[in-house]
Amino acid sequence: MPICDAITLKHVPLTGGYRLLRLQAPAIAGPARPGQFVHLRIPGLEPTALRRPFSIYRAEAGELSILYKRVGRGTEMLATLQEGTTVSLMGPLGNGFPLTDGTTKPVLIGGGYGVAPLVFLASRLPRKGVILMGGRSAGDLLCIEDFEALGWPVETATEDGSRGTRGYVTALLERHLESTDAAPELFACGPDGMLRAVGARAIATGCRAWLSLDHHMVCGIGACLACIQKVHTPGGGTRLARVCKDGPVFEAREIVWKEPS
Amino acid sequence: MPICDAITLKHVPLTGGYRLLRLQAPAIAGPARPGQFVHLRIPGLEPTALRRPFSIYRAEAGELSILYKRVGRGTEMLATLQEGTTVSLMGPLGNGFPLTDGTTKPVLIGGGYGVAPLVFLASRLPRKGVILMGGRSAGDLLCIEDFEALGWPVETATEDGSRGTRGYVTALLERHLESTDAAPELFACGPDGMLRAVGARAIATGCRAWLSLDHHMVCGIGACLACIQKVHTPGGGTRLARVCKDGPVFEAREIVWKEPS
Amino acid sequence: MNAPVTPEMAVNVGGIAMRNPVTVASGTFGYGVEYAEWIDVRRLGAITVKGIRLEAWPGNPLPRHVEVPGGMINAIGLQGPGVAGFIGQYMPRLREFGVPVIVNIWGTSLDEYAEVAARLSDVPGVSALEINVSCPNVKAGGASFGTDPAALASVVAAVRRRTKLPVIPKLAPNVPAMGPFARAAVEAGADALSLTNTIPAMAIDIETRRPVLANRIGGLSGAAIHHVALKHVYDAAQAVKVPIIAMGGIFGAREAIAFLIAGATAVAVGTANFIDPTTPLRVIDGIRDYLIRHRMASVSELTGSLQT
Amino acid sequence: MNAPVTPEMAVNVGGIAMRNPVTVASGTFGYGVEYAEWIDVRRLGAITVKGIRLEAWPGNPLPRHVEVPGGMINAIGLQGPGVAGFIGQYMPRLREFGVPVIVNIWGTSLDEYAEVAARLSDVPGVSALEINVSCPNVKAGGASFGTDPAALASVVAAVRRRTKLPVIPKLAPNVPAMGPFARAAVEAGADALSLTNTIPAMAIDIETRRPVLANRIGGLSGAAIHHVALKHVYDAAQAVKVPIIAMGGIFGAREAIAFLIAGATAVAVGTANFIDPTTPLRVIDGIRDYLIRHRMASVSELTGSLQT
Ligand SMILES: Cc1cc2nc3c(=O)[nH]c(=O)nc-3n(C[C@H](O)[C@H](O)[C@H](O)COP(=O)(O)OP(=O)(O)OC[C@H]3O[C@@H](n4cnc5c(N)ncnc54)[C@H](O)[C@@H]3O)c2cc1C
Ligand SMILES: Cc1cc2nc3c(=O)[nH]c(=O)nc-3n(C[C@H](O)[C@H](O)[C@H](O)COP(=O)(O)OP(=O)(O)OC[C@H]3O[C@@H](n4cnc5c(N)ncnc54)[C@H](O)[C@@H]3O)c2cc1C
Ligand SMILES: Cc1cc2nc3c(=O)[nH]c(=O)nc-3n(C[C@H](O)[C@H](O)[C@H](O)COP(=O)(O)O)c2cc1C
Ligand SMILES: Cc1cc2nc3c(=O)[nH]c(=O)nc-3n(C[C@H](O)[C@H](O)[C@H](O)COP(=O)(O)O)c2cc1C
Ligand code: FES
Ligand code: FES
Repeated sequence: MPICDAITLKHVPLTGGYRLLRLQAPAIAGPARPGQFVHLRIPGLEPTALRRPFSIYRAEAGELSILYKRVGRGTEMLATLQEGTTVSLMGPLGNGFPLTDGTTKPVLIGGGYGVAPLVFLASRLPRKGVILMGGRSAGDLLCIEDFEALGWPVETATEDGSRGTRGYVTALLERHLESTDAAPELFACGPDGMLRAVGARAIATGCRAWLSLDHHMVCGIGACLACIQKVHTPGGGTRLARVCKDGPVFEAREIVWKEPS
Repeated sequence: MPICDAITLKHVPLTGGYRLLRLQAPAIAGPARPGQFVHLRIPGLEPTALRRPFSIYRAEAGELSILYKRVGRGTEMLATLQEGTTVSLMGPLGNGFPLTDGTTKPVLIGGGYGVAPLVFLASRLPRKGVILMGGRSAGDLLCIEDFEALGWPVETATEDGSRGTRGYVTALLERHLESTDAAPELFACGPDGMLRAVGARAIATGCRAWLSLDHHMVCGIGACLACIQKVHTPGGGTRLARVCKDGPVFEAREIVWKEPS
Repeated sequence: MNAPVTPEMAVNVGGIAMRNPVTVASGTFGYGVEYAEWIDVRRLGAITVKGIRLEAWPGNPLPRHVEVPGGMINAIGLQGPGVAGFIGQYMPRLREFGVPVIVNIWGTSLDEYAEVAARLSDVPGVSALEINVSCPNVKAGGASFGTDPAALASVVAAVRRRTKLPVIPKLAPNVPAMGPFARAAVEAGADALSLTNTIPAMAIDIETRRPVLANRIGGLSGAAIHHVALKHVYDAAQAVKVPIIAMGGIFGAREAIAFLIAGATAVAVGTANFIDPTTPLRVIDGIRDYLIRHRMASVSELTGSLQT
Repeated sequence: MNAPVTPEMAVNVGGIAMRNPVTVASGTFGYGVEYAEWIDVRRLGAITVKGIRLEAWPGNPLPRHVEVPGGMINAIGLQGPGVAGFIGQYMPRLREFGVPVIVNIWGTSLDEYAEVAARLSDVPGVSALEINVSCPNVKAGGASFGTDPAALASVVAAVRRRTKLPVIPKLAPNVPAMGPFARAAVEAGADALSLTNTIPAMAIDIETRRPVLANRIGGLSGAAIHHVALKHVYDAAQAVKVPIIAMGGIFGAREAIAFLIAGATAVAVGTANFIDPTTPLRVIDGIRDYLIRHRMASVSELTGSLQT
């Protein structure tokens, strides 16, 4: 698989401290599937710094984009990246979301930067669905126009009520599952707590939920075992899956949640 | 003494891979004397990287300039510094050259970036003299216009003969000492071999030679003892002087040269 | 005296014939197959796989790593499929690469070490056993086998008795001086030495006032440990004559060459694989370029060439 | 429950009353007077001066240092003016600062350690003796006093017998486990412990194939060693009850606070002084801010507060 030196085409701030980074990376953009990620070496960090994983937000015509939030020293440094600069990327990594066969109605649930892979997913799913989006406040709601441009209805919830329903995105999900007749299939990416809630709801409802986990990573390719997740095996046992290689997407029933500590 | 956050006013390439960096640093520029140096923290190196010492090339009207050559990872990184960026400086450090009383004729001998402090010196000495300048080739001869603007004659030597006399600057010195009637006083800054030769010649001739040593430094202020030089004491013994604090300028007779290894 | 255009890169490490002196450090290259999707692993001098004990082992809870200045601290906890799992799941693929395979083994008792060694001894494609002694000696109350020369010797001897493969103890860096350990290992039958492993370290989240790693303690690797490892390699090379595989903070040919000059016969790239998977190949090329530039006919001229 | 606006910063380290828990690491702050031109040294909790032996000592030839990733390696070689020189040249000035002075002492025999301690014992302004045991024991063939618990105990006991000042052995990091050393030191009479010193390391110039340092071997300090030191401090704090002065890679309040949480009572800023002389003051302010933010009444609440 390719390790690419990608040129930064565009790098712009969005709302709420998020940024959009567009890179020229045909070798990765070509084969990329929704839910996969790239492992990015951040220019300006010391040469011995680890790579950082970011979901693929868009991949078309040789271009690959990510959406990210400044949260620590790597993303702070990334935010200073000049257009024209070269960035080393490994990818596309991970399994990605299943693209389903069109018999179920996709319900996408995203929080914060978790909506990034869902935009890519919405663009590739065989059937339109709905996106339920949550965040602390209006600034954390990203990519609404992207979904609208794809013809997907967007429902929003913010914790502070500054846009959409006040509360968590999972409340939107509750309401949605109660009111819909179509067989829903859930696709979620966001904070751990949200994923757990979505997974629990899916199991209770009897629908499938594809959850993209956000574990800290080192190698990103399945070699170091830093990112393991205990999952059920078909035989009734469990095994330690690697989120970077066997995931990041798992069906809710597979995951053995650890006790909240 | 001040540790300044100095703003980069101008940063331009010169010939031969040298660069000029002009900084706004009134607290250091004010008290600075020729032969003193600043200890500079290079932005872009990891925050734990050591400072680098650079001679003061100019200090006037609150501005301080250095001339430097790209030789390693620190100066490579320094070369990417954008105008407007802030740089942490400690200084002015070291003893500097004596400004003499005008009874001797100053003969300045410089090689490579060693001419930088000599420009500053020429601008402050009470009496005009001559500058003998050496380098590998024409591109290594710096600041000729500076000396000419100060009304100092410039004699040059290059190893490849691309400008001035072919050979070492010390050959110019030989000739100069033979032909002059005035009581010369030497001021030299440059590679170790040049300093040794100048010192030996001064001792043989019976004139004084002020040599600015270029030892690797850590603290730059006399605390760590990384930069010591064995020197003779007036009593006939020796002591370990700190080049950063007790130097970098020593009179040729003080220095106990170690055997060339 | 013209130096050859292509210097000799092959080395023999205690019986392992390597086409060049560059392998990978155990635990940083999975079981070889993972990075085979990314680089041409057939170019490596050898492949060293992650630590294997007798039975499958789950390793530590998460978080298992933290990034720190100049490197990382890991507490993966030696998760692995056990000997049988390793042989079944990975050896077929590894054999196809046609590269010597060094299997890193561990146990919590002398018997376990010996048993793992015996089971791997006749497996086709396995070229040598690297003995990880930086793991707790359960009988001795959890102290590590690697930090007492006598305990080290007992592990090496136990493994030695049960295998004809080259035996390569991998020494721990958190010792006052490497000499006594190197000598103890060689006297007990080591064919070569690997050094060093990670340095025990700890990270604390000052906001929560908890250890960052679930295991509390982990091992520091990366650039931060290179110069410590270099001293250990030098000391070991002064103490014994067997070949040394050196590792610790190799990020390019520069560090690898320093290790060779200090006395190593081969080198292993570890943490750098995570950051740039092409590092081992860059190191191979860089060593070759260095030999050409310095007009050396063979990499063996570099080994122990330090002028002091 | 309102936390006080100004938390209590004073600590007592084995008898040294410090107005705050921040001192400087021996050898990185000269004799106090050098940095007095740059920062207000009267704000420090204590000043720890460079290692002193009986007679003046020239140290090592140049080069004495090399910059490496995450830090530096130094082989200054303990250059110093000897006890009499130190007392005459530096103590008058140091006394004026009104800050406790910790004198770092060393020797190459037990007698020398003891003699240095005795001579400093009644010097006004000297508050404590930090014993550097990471130097060669000439009688024992150059092995370090600091890497054998029995040798360590003998040095501590020898010094203890000749002084009434607080005795603070400074432990070496290149040991398998800190517990036995901490216990040996305390049983021999240590009032507090300093840890850690630099980690032995080496650098090679691959072009000349020579060691970079004239002394061949030096000590690694700086960010690279912080997490190794942190583990040692934690282990020592688990092993003994005496106060600990922690050092190794403190570049700001973050590392200092981690040391305190791990069990240190005070901290020392070393290599960072060279890069930013205001570091110790930033650390003092940063600890105070942290205490306020976390509503802690005293820095002593932080000491050993690790949740495990
Ligand atoms: C599969 C996957 C996809 C991701 N997609 C995105 C995305 O599209 N947009 C986005 O903004 N972020 C995404 N993240 C999270 C992103 O990797 C982290 O925000 C980033 O690594 C933080 O780096 P830092 O240096 O700024 O933070 P620091 O906290 O300083 O990083 C320290 C270390 O922790 C790791 N780390 C910190 N936070 C996270 C996190 N939330 N998840 C994983 N590792 C973390 C870093 O990689 C680094 O090794 C994704 C993570 C994963 C695992
Ligand atoms: C008093 C004094 C004045 C100086 N004035 C100038 C000047 O005006 N212009 C200029 O270009 N250079 C000057 N130098 C040399 C300058 O400090 C080095 O070129 C610079 O430190 C190299 O850093 P680097 O990271 O690029 O090189 P690297 O070789 O990567 O540096 C590694 C280490 O070696 C040290 N080092 C490397 N070369 C030298 C050297 N020649 N002298 C001292 N330390 C060195 C660095 O400071 C650093 O700690 C002066 C040195 C001294 C001691
Ligand atoms: C994530 C990780 C896992 C490791 N696992 C093992 C292991 O299973 N067995 C072993 O002997 N060493 C293991 N090591 C140590 C490395 O093999 C190597 O000795 C060490 O990392 C130093 O080299 P480096 O600085 O190049 O990484 C591991 C290191 C890392 C970083
Ligand atoms: C240049 C230098 C000189 C040192 N000199 C001494 C010394 O004389 N005595 C001593 O006990 N430790 C000495 N040390 C060790 C430091 O006191 C400290 O223990 C070590 O550097 C770790 O702290 P740091 O990482 O903050 O530098 C020296 C360290 C450096 C970098
Ligand atoms: S990050 Fe290495 S196995 Fe997943
Ligand atoms: S550089 Fe520290 S004493 Fe000169």
